[in-house]
Amino acid sequence: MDFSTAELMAVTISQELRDNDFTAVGTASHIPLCGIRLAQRTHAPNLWFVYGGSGALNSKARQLVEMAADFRNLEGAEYRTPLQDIIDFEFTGRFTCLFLGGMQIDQYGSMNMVAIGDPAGKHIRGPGTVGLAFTSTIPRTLVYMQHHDPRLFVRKVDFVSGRGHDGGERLASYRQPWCKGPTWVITPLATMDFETPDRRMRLRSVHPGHTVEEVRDQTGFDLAVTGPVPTTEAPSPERLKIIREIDVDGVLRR
Amino acid sequence: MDFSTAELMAVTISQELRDNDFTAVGTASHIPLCGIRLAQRTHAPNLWFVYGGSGALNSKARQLVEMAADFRNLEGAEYRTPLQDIIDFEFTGRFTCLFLGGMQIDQYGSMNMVAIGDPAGKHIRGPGTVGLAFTSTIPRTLVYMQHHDPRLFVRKVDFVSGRGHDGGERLASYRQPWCKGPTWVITPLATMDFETPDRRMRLRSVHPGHTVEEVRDQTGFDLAVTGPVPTTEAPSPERLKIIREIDVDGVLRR
Amino acid sequence: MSQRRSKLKSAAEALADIPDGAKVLAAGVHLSNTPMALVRQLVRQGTKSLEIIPTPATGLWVDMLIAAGAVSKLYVSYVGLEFLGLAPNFRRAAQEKTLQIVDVDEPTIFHGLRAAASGLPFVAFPPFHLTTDLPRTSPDIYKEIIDPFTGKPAVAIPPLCPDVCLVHVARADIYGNGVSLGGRHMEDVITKASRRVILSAEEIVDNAEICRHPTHTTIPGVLVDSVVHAPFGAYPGACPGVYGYDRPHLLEYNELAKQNKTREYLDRYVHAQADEAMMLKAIGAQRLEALRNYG
Amino acid sequence: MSQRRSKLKSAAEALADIPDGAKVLAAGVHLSNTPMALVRQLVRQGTKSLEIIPTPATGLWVDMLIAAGAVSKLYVSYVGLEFLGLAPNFRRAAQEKTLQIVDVDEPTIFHGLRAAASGLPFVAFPPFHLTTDLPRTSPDIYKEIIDPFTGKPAVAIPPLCPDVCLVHVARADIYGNGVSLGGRHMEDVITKASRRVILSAEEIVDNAEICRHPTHTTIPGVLVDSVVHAPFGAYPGACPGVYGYDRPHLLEYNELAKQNKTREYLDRYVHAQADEAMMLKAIGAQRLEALRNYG
Repeated sequence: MDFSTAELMAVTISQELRDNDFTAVGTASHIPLCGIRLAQRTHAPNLWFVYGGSGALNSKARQLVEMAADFRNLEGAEYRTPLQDIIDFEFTGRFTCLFLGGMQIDQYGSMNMVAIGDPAGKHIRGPGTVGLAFTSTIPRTLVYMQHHDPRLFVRKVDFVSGRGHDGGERLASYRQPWCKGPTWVITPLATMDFETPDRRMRLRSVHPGHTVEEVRDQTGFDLAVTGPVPTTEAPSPERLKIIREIDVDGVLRR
Repeated sequence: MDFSTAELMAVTISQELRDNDFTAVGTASHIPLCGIRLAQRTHAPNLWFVYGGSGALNSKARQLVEMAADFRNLEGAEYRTPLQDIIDFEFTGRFTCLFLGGMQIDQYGSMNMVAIGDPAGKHIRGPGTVGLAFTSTIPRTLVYMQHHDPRLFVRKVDFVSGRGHDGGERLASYRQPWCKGPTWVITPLATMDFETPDRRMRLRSVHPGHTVEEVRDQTGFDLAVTGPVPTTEAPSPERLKIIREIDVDGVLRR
Repeated sequence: MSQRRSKLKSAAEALADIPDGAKVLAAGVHLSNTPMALVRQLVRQGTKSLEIIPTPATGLWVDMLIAAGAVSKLYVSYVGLEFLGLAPNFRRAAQEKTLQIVDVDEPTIFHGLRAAASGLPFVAFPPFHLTTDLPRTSPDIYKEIIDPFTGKPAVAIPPLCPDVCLVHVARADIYGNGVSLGGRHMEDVITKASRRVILSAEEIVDNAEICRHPTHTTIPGVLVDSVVHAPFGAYPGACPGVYGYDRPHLLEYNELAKQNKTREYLDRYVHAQADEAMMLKAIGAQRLEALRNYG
Repeated sequence: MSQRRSKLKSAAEALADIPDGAKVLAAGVHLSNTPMALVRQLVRQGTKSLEIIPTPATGLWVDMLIAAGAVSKLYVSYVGLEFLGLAPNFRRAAQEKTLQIVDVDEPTIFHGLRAAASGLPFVAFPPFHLTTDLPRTSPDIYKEIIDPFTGKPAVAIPPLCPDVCLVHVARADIYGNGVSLGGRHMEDVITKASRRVILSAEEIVDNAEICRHPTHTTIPGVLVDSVVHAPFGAYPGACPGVYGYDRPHLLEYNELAKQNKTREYLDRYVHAQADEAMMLKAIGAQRLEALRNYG
């Protein structure tokens, strides 16, 4: 069965989620959103999620809208989560995982949304840190990147909006005790984790049609490879069917 | 026209309130409540008030109920104030005045709701401090006492739940800058203020049928008297009529 | 594909593993929306040595648990029976020093719970509590500190973290989404502050009904561990929008409590009734239904 | 007997005395419920040197005020145009250093406003911000302190106190009681945190209608200074439960902004239109009404 990269990513994301997870998505998150709703309809019926600025808890919106804050996402929701609750769920680790990303990510999973270059000097300005500091409060940070190239995957970020695994003992002591930091990364090319002794980014699977070499070429640092790298599992027809019920307008196939 | 002491107190309270005041009443507050609603219907149409644990803002409940937290008080209200808001209004001085009282009050207006005697030793236990510390945050604390006798009006309270004017410079510096502390007292016998050079309780008016001597006898400290003491103004027929529309069951006449 | 799990349990099942010594909070303000069915079940099962963190204005449930010998420590802002006056068992226990009392006040309980709800290490107050005797008698709660931005004095108070909270609402679904008809008092803060949340509801409704009005839900199910169907679960107090309080019954409680005979009350209405269904039968359907004609 | 005072004013009257240099916050999240009619009036009247405290996720109004030359200082958590990408005028001003930027984040803005709303001198966070570069670049906002209860490190952040906030709702009465149909995002915190509150509403309703459902009111009038009747007051953004956003109009804004021609946009839609009624006429009634058929 034919599928798009976005559909593959959504299905792969769903399999990374667990029953009883509590999560949220923000702007530009069609792919994680479809993954979440697929998980709810397959192996994770007890997963709860908040849909961005709309505050919809467990939205059942009939169509994928382009703005997470769209009030149409309240359709079929169970609660209108105010920002107060969202921030409390972040601080206290009640959200078991969150989808975060950035304009730069480095080999230890630190992310940057503030500036490429020196913010005090010449730089390219980003939208701001928003919730990236929560990489140090959320049990599992799942990194979702819409692109995979050496300008995004850099050796060292120019500004630490959210810290990865390169903080040493002192910075690790500032993390909430339940927090594991970034644990997983998905891009249009591959999935990665941080399962090396020094917690560096490691290739976990390469999406169908791509190669290990290609992924390493598109990564601006030495991406760890330990042993043979499997191909990311293609979506089953059952899962694709559900994804297309959620994504009724075919946004993920554009 | 005939009126009860409770009705006299309610009308007198209404005249102490100003247009644009923002206030609240708690438990056992029929008399202040009637005073507030009378003020809204006469000289203070822009007064706002929260009715105790019901959270009703500007309640228009048809009957006086015995519990401030009664949800029937939400009838005709404009908003359901959660406790979060009430406490924020207290801290920030948005409530311009509050009706507070205690099981003891002393000559400088300090009040006690914790214990008569030594809480670490032999004592009579009170219900607890609740909101009395707000005498140091609210612009004007209006003291409402249901009785007037030497056991309530004491030289010095056994426990300071809320501070009056006896703190000295250091304690005064802990007050919010907009806070004037207790400014006015009403009892079944008289009204009092703290308009002496050393901010001691001073007799302001004696209710009809009572005398200065009687009030001083019923006060456990030397109640200041400066000049002739007027009689508290009797309620006008117009005001009594409105009070009895609010207090339709005649609770204040029992 | 697996099924979504129901959280519906009996009161006995829901409360079974609350250990002796747990920190317990029952929501509600005065005699409104207090989860009395759950509190009675706590008495029935004989849980002991509880540390009670009450809401800032409450009494009946605390007074009853004290009479049942279930309380060893109590935070106090206001513990009383509202229009009925003081809480007799609380007063007696305080005077006889049979429990540890920590005197605090309304903002301290509220902000202490909010700190727990928000994951904050402590809360900085303006220094006005220093004008009272509370920091002297509760030195573990009030610490004078310096505001790092202004250099001025401030007061730090610690988070208050209940192990379990009990909350009553008008309606809930089996996943824990609850609707209080009288709006929120501070149930949002309480449920986030507590490690476990046990929700009782007058009525269990379909999830589809909840989903029709997501902005009406006052407690999101994601915070709730157990749902208990408890008709008249706030009795003898009121459930906003559903029924009023039972005044004669409250007077009966108060009279017995004043005479130090709350044991008689508990024997009659709690211990003699194996569960809440029997308790309600003992009160009588006609009497209960009459409470719905309120206002 | 005196009459209760109406707070209803024109946008020009309501905003007239906002001085240059004021700290301003416009509520809303992304393109939802942002008080654009009031923001356009700020542009029309040429207020300057504003210090902007935005909500944690916003952009259009900030980008527009920057293009109008009205902003001198800006707190940033997320400033962008959501699905349209970055906010071009913000990016340009940041890179060219024509305004002062204070980099913070979502919880810092939220808790800073909540501290102002609650009258707290500062807020103590767990120390996780120390793992980021924010304390280094915004040292006035993040101060390392010691938790007096545990001796462990914590981070203090200051209150954020807007001089004035602008808020848009679906319905309001002339006394300022407002109802947002999409529920609350953080308007409760914003309105309590601000010295002055200016409320715009799609529809002005009778006070009696508000009083029928007190639990539906999301903003109590006691906090509100002025009420402005502003149909399509969130345009070109969405007003939850009333209308959706105007996508082609947003694209037009974005294209001009990317080309550094926002002046053209402002001339056409703001300066050339003496007020909002004329602005809406310029957009066209048919086009506006079509936005109501949303979803």
